[in-house]
Amino acid sequence: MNVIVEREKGLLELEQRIGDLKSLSEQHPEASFVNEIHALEEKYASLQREIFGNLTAWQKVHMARHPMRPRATAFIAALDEFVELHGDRAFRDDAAVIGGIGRLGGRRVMVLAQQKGRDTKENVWRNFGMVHPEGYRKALRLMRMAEKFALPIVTYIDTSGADPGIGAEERGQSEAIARCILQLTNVRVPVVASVIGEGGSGGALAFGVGDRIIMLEHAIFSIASPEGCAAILWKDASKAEEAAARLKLTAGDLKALGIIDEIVAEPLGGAHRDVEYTVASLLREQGRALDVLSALPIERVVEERYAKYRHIGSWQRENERMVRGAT
Amino acid sequence: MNVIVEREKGLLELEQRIGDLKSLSEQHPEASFVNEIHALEEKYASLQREIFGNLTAWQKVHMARHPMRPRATAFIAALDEFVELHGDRAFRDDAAVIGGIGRLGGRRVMVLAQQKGRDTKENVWRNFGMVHPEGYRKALRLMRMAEKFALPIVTYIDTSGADPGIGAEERGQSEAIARCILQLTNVRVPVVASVIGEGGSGGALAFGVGDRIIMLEHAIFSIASPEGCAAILWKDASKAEEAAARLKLTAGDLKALGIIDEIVAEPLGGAHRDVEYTVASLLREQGRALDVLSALPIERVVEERYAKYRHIGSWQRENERMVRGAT
Amino acid sequence: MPSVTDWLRGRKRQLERREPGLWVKCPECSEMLYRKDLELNLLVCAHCSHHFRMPAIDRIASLIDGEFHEIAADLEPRDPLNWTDVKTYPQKLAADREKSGVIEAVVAGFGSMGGIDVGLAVMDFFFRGGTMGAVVGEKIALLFEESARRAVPAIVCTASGGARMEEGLIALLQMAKTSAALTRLQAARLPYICVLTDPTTGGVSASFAFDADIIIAEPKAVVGFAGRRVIEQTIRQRLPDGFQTAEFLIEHGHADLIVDRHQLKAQLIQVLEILLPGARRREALA
Amino acid sequence: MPSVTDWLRGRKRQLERREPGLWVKCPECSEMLYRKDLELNLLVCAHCSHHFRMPAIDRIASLIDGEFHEIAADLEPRDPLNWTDVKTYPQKLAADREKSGVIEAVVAGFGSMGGIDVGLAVMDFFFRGGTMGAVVGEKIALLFEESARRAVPAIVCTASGGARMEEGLIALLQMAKTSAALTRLQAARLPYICVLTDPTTGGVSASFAFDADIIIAEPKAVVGFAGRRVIEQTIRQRLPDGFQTAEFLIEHGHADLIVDRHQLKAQLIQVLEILLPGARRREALA
Ligand SMILES: [Zn+2]
Ligand SMILES: [Zn+2]
Repeated sequence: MNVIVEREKGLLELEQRIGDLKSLSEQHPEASFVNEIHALEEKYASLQREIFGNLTAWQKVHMARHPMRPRATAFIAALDEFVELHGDRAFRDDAAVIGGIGRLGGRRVMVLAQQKGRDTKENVWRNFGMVHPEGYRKALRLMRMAEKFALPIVTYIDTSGADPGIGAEERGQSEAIARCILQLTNVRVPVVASVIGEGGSGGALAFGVGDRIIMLEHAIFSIASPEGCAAILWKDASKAEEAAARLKLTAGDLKALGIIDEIVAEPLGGAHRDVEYTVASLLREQGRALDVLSALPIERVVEERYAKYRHIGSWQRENERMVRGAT
Repeated sequence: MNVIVEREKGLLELEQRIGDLKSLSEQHPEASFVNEIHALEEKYASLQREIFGNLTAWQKVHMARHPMRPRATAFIAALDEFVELHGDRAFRDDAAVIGGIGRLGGRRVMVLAQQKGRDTKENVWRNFGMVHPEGYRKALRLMRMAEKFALPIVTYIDTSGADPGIGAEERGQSEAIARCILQLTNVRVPVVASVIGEGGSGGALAFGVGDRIIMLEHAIFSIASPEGCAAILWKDASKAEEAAARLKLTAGDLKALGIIDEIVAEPLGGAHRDVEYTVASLLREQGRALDVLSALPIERVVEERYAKYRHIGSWQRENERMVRGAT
Repeated sequence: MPSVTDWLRGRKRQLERREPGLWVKCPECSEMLYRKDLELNLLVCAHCSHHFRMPAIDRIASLIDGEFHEIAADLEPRDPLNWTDVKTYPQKLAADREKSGVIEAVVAGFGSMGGIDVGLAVMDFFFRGGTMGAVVGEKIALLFEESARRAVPAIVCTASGGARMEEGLIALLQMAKTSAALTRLQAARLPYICVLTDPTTGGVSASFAFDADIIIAEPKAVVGFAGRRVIEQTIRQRLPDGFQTAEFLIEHGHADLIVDRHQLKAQLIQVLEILLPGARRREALA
Repeated sequence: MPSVTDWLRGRKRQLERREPGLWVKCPECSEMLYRKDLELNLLVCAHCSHHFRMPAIDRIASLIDGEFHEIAADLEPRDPLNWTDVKTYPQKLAADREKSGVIEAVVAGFGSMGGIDVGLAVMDFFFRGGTMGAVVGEKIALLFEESARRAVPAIVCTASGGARMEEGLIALLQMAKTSAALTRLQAARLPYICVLTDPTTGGVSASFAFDADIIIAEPKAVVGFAGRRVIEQTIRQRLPDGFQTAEFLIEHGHADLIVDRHQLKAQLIQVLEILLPGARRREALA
């Protein structure tokens, strides 16, 4: 069960009661419910702050997986223009990836997005946002097209990770992910990547290498799912909550580590509480990043991207450890 | 039934009788069979000249399809070195294509070959030399590798054509063939293509664009199989022999049309009568072509290749026809 | 419908002779359609949206803003193999010129589309089944080269039974000729869009058609390398419905999008405007 | 076996302590093997050819002619996430240093192979399951950059459980770091050969491993992205035998060739001699 959905229940009940009271007061203007409504609204606001004011890593994991969370399609729908381009030209069109050309606030862009479904039927079609090799290969084809036509690349990341299935291994998902990452490290157009929900493992990174990495406030970006991590390290999946905390997978943690560039605030209660606001905020931030990058010579953009990735991760010399006596 | 195999039967009988007589004369040195042997040998030689001295197009089609005809592996085996490289990196390794790096008379080369089987089992494995999309994609990968490492490309063509099956269409053989042709038209290394057996349709052309096109004397290179052509134009596959003659698919016809560059002579009776000689002859010719091309700047090689293909096929102006009164 | 040049009008008059009947039966829904209405509806059935095969001239008129400057208009095939089957090759060509109103299976030239200068070649299935011989190859190659020279995108609408048998290997090698010319356009980083229309098979599908940057297919268009009958004879079973259709192409990853004929011009303009950094537009005439 | 540098000899002595038993049981054929014989046979079972997992140091000794000049030898991880699970990250690292005789999961450097100068990195599964953190990423990146600078080919022998959990997203991003560095080698058109050894999975397989020009796999090596157990738990069925093995890779088109460990050095030399126009060879020492 999603812990955020659980915690929302009380809120939704209150919302319902406030709504009922409001329509009652409209039907009976003679009776005054002003005080009652006010009291409930105060209670609602304080409960909301209590629940959402300071989410733990584990709660953010569930926020990122919230069934009502806006999908990539919500952001794509807000572009000025979008023409979806299908297919890897070899095997299949993967519905877990939406790719195409369009305009973001007037700017020409190539869009590459990972798309989860909203209901069971769409999730089966979209493979729950788990990209198959042909989805990465579609993305790779479009990255090359973006380079050919000097279209900056904008990505939306929302996947629990690569597909753990037979077909994905048979058709070489390792190679497919590797080629996307390689291409993004030196594609000669600006790349702005945004994590909007779950950014899981290599599957996310295939769309997550760029000049600016933006995360929604409650999105996560992680080497592995907390459950997977706990299973590996503690041999105990129930330690997932502890793993989530240790993995430093929240936007705040990753900004502090210097790995991501921007955090886009979500409405109190999460992106799904005000999709329009969330979408507009992220698009504004993406547009800003594109403007900064487009003003630079592309050689410099690619060089700075190289330097950035080249310097991720620090180390010490053997003798430093010896001196400090650390073991 | 293969018409060449039919015609060979009398020859093989004579061969047998000569052999028998020779071993008899070894066992019985007292009896002299010299005259008998000599007579049979004369008969054999004259029959051979009669059968093979002037093959029709239709007979050459059957020679090209002869079950004992040397396959690409015979030529590859005669290279100084060969390291087979497998796979398209996406779907499957296609056994109808053998690709790899090696040395031809000391020269570094990338080899791309279409391979038919020798027996039923090998033919099932090799798909009778009909290349699947992943076979073309393996070849495409290796063409790019050849360009990266400045390895001249040597191809061996021996296919009845592309695979007329469901999977081949599902996985986009049109696109796969198109990409190979496109790549060969401007790959920045010399390309020497050789038709060793059947050169059928687009499937052959995917390996058949290059700076020098060499054909074995009895190989064919055709827009379609004579049977297919007859079925389309006469609605009558039994007109295949006539179609073969009209299609100008023999090495001699194509040299006269200026479409191929060299013809390598086969032993009387066909390549399979002396595989070693045939292989050595073709490799020598390929080596010569490589030496000529390698001595030129690659820009010039690619330009000349462009000019060559750009000028294949002539036309007339509408008014020329009007003037001549042709309809 | 946008205006066409005198040349096109002349050709169109020729065409009007080709099928005198006033009514046409839709092969998909069997509805009887009034020819004039059908042509005004871009040869799309008003009842079931079936896309009829479209002559090159109608296609050009439906896509180009105004004037269309045809290139290599007067090229005609020679008869390199002295071909005869039931008829001679020149006899067949003459009959097809008469029937189709075009003098070869492709019409190529330059014009503007929503104010964007483009090179456009349209194949005509009514001429020798849209097959590619030396002249088709030449015109397509010229289109690519000339588009590169003018720095404009190229669009090709395909409709073809493949390479033209009567020109033998010379026809097959047009696959290489057109591909070679395409590399000029690619080197100039100019967009090349292919519109696959019913049917596109053989040597055309396996060369410039699938080399495009963006591949658009008309609804239900049949596109593939091997013909349906050949495959059925080989595998000895009936192919599933929808095999090798535009929808099949999308499912299997081979085309970018399916566009209804009524939206085609607008869709092409939109794609070009996004792909071209500062789309070289003339004052829109459409 | 070829001679090794003092450094390697020193490390090797350290290693000799690691498993004191004289006899080893082959997990494939259950034959009892005398450890000394097994090591002389490059850790390949003489009975069934089972390839045992090979420590980086033995691998280097088996491939390099003579001296091996290690780079970044003294780099050690920091603890960026202050990680603790059942132990702290520094505790785990210390234990693995002791156990494996190496100070990180990859050893990288330069030497010659049949007289050809090469960059070589070898991963060591006995250190943290060959997982990639910042130090592994750094050494691989340095290898690519430095190979490009020296104009020599690079060879990487992989053995890895993927990105290292204890370094979190920093570890995952080493996939991008190593890929970025690889582009330098590619731009210089120098060969990069990857040798996949048992096991190679996760973030290593999905980055530099499968970006190689030539991909060689050791017989029966398990290579894939997702682990076998994870897949079986997800699809709720047992995977077929041979799934994700080297032979599976060849069948599905993902590897160029399978090479027995005894032929590996000769095969690498042959490939390099063909790929390099005028192989920069030193006097062969092997
Ligand atoms: Zn209809
Ligand atoms: Zn054993």
